[in-house]
Amino acid sequence: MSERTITLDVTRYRPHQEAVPTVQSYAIPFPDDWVVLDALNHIKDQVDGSLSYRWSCRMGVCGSCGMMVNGEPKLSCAVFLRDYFPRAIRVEPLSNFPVIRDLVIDMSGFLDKLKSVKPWIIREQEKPLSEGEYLQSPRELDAYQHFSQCINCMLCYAACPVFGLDSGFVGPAAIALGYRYNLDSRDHGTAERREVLGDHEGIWQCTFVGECSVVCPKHVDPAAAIQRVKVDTAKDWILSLVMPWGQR
Amino acid sequence: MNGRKTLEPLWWGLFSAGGVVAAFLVPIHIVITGIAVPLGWLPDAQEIYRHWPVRLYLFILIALPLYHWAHRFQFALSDMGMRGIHKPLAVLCYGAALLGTVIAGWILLRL
Amino acid sequence: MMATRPDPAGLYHPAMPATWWLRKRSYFLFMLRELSSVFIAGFLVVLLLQIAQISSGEDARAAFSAMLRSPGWILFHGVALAFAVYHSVTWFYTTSIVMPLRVRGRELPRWLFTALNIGAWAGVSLVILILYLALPASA
Amino acid sequence: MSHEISEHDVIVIGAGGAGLRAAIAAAELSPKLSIAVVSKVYPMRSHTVSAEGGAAAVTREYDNLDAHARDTIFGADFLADQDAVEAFVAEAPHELIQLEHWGCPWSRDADGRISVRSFGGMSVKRTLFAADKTGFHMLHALFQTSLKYDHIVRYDECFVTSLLVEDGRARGITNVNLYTGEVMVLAANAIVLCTGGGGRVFPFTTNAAIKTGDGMALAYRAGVPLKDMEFVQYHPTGLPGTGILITEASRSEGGWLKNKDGHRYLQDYGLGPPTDTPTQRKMELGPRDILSRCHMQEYQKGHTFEGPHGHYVHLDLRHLGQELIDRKLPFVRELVRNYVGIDPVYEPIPVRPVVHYMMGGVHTDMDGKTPLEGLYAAGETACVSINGANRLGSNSLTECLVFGARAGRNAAEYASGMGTPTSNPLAALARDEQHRLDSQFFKKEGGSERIAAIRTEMQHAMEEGAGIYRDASSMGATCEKLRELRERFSRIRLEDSSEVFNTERISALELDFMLDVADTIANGALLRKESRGSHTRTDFPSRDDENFLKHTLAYRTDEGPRLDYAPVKITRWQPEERKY
Ligand SMILES: Cc1cc2nc3c(=O)[nH]c(=O)nc-3n(C[C@H](O)[C@H](O)[C@H](O)COP(=O)(O)OP(=O)(O)OC[C@H]3O[C@@H](n4cnc5c(N)ncnc54)[C@H](O)[C@@H]3O)c2cc1C
Ligand code: SF4
Ligand code: F3S
Ligand code: FES
Repeated sequence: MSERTITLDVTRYRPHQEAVPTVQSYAIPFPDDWVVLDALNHIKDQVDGSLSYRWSCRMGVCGSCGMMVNGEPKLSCAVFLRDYFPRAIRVEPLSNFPVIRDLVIDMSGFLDKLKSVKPWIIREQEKPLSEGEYLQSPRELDAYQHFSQCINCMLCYAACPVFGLDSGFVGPAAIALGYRYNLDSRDHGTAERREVLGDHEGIWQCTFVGECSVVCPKHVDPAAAIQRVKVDTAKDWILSLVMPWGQR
Repeated sequence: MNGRKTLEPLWWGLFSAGGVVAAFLVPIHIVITGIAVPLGWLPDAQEIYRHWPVRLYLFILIALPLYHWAHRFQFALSDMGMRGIHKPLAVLCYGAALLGTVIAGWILLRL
Repeated sequence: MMATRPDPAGLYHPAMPATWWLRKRSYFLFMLRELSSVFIAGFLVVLLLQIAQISSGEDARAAFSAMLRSPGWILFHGVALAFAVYHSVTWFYTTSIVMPLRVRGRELPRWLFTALNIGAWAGVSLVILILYLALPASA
Repeated sequence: MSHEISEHDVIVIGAGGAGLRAAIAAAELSPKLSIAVVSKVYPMRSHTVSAEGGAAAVTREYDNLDAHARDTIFGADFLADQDAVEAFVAEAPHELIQLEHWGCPWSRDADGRISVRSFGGMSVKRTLFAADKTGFHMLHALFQTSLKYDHIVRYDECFVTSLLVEDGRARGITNVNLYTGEVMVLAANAIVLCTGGGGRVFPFTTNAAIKTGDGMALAYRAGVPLKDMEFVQYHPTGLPGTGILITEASRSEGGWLKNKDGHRYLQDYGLGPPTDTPTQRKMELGPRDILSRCHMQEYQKGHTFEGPHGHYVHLDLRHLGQELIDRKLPFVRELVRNYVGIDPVYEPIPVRPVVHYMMGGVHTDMDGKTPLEGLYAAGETACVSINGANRLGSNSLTECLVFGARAGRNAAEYASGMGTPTSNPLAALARDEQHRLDSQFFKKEGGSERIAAIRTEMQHAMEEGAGIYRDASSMGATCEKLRELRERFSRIRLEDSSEVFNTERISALELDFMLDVADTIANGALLRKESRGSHTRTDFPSRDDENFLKHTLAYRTDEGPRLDYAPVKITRWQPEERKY
């Protein structure tokens, strides 16, 4: 197989040793079918064992290998070196997040937010398991299915300027996952989730930049989820004005 | 914290309504009163503004997009680095839209 | 509950400059979309002022109309029109995302929804134009 | 240096399908219990996320528990414990419905019921699925559900380095907190190991980077035997080069395997006759061990394609049509488009056998209990055993649920009977472990061996000696090579001395574990002088029930594994010749 050499300019950051990140360049010979992650693994194994980054599945489903590749948030296991060659590739940690080390970002904030939107089935009345499954038609499944495809890769957060400006913003993936449960025919938790989704730091911060949906590798379309929650919330708000006695 | 107690659904609802009005109606009005009439391509027919249905229409045409502006403008400013003063900005912008609504109503009533 | 978190002291916090929207085309277009509201509102204020002149007498009215004929104001309206059209198109597209039309359970393709709206918009504009021309005659 | 000790009632190590299910089961037993979940990656990164095809359970009228049990035992080449299999098939439906109640987006039939599909070696359609991302959806449903229990305390990105055993009881663990580099000590009355498999001891595998057999090595070092480690499943359809899996579901939906002449070669190996629509247990729906061997024979006959990454055959989906592929196999299409650059709607997919699953693991009974008091295990890291010599596809996700729940519940019950853990004696054990880590890894000076070099050599040795076809001489060479690598490992060089997110250290610790795991595989294989399920020896080509209808148990000694054997439990299905 033909081998060419490409330059990777990788962001390095060693906490407690340096105040700001630096850039280190590596020239990497690569075969045609290598992804950016392969190059990083090559560096780690053969050139510089101190480079840190996260990865696991190398097939675009575990969500751990998100990085900025030439300024765009990407899964590094899903972008090919050949598509950037012969130019150098800039590899940086995902934007908008605090950096722990090299290419590793702090996403603990997201895990708090995820929990806050209650991403689990909430029911008024549980059906005993012995009575079997809740029936759900393919159409009812369709209603929420693509919002359930989120791999928590954080690319959308890296693309969202609102999150960049305000790390308190609940943000695209977490809202989409909350909405995914609202849309599930088995769920009764919409009102409960509204407390967080309908808060200022929830949907209302979003100015519909829409980049979150553009970069999402799983076509979750979080931008749509957020706007639709806005519509639902506004509708219910009006209803509660018109029928203040109504229990919704 | 309760979503129902903030006024954001109201402002967002008005913003959306304003956005629809602006999208469907405003361009042709710019063409008519801002370009075609001044350039003499169309007659200047301001007398129609006195019709009551037209006044109502004008009220909607003018007032709602003000909320659309207020909403977007205050967010744009805070996105451009004025996050610290987001609250006063919001008061100022929505306040201006409210004031604009009152003035528009007053002018259109007095025609 | 999470028992382990990064040590905050070691984290590097990148700062987002106020000019972030100049760094990427899509962000810039977003900002233009948001700022279109300023031109739309500006135009409507001018329209309102123009209407206000009607009750201030013929002289004031004529002076205002004359003012609008100046190249500066024509230019302003030209720019406002460009922004307004940009607003309309982006608005229809975003509406296709926010409130998709479902036909037999399937969402209408976004481009189609947008195209249909643009068609409706052209229709509405034409009706307004016709009314503008027809109403004075009927009065 | 003294360690602060965090006390919990139950510690679950691993947050994949088995670990999360165990944690929830323990949490549901009592809100008073404190359940720690320790994982080296965030839970949703666990390897369960990659599982594609589905999870088996009897949910339809036409099916019955005995049929599922028989298929499983037959597929296992009679090495499965039949009492465990019976418990497994009986609880499987309940567990999968439970997951449905927790929100898993199972694919549905028009009447709203959960859909089922065929799977290799299963006699009827009984595999539930969520498109071809079953593991992904299961893992996220479990993880998101686990968030609602406040008494589940997660230690994310913490790498467990040892089990602390005191007075013959598992009493706690040490783990490296990746964020700070410090060694933490957790104490509990019961510990559940759910650390997944170890496919990464081989060079070419469907397994994710994190699958390094840590839990097996942890138990092994704590004196617990590893069972049936010689049984390693090759999946017949991985992508050459990357090893990315093309799910068996692509064959159960009707895909064909073809050699370079376009011939559906499986019919030449007794799996025919070929039919246009799939027939259960025939042709492409045969079990994985047999299909992988057929591939190798085709290769030996010169009937395979040759590519930059070795020999391969074609998996042809073209006749299924775009509509079906998009509805039932969207992920296959996405993967093939991204990583091979072709569209399976129009072109056949190049595939070859690839290491996929470890039937063996930590020796447990049906309750998930290991011989070490207080230690439980479940999921791929455990060997109950229901998979025997060859696992049937779609049984392992279900296994994670059934035995995860059992282990979690039993551990919690055991722990609540024990009162508050007194953790003083652990301090000394923790000090020893800290010392070991410091001297061998963290503060190690000098050294010359590269981690990657040893790892690569180990992987190739395993493929050479413990691949699809095995014989005494190549296995002997592999065992020898492993001894050499173990020795060289003591001279590794670590370049990164920093404390925060030091992944080089983790790689070294993983390699340390993998060398142990590899050792048990190769030695177990060498001594099993028969062919059974996935273990095929050219020098002993037939099954030998007389001498080898028994489980291998590997115990750790300083000279390498000491092998012992335990009987297989037979209840209602007497061993017979395995023919499809
Ligand atoms: C590509 C692929 C497809 C598959 N498809 C199917 C299928 O369709 N049907 C089916 O039934 N089976 C399938 N399988 C098999 C099945 O997915 C696995 O056997 C199962 O998911 C294993 O789950 P687990 O919970 O045991 O382990 P994992 O999901 O691997 O989780 C292991 C956990 O342990 C943690 N861990 C490991 N070591 C340590 C340590 N030292 N310290 C701390 N934490 C640690 C990890 O962080 C992780 O959280 C597939 C497997 C692969 C590879
Ligand atoms: S919504 Fe998309 S981009 Fe965002 S975390 Fe989920 S998968 Fe990633
Ligand atoms: S990019 Fe951000 S602003 Fe909204 S639409 Fe997406 S969350
Ligand atoms: S490594 Fe799992 S998504 Fe890239």
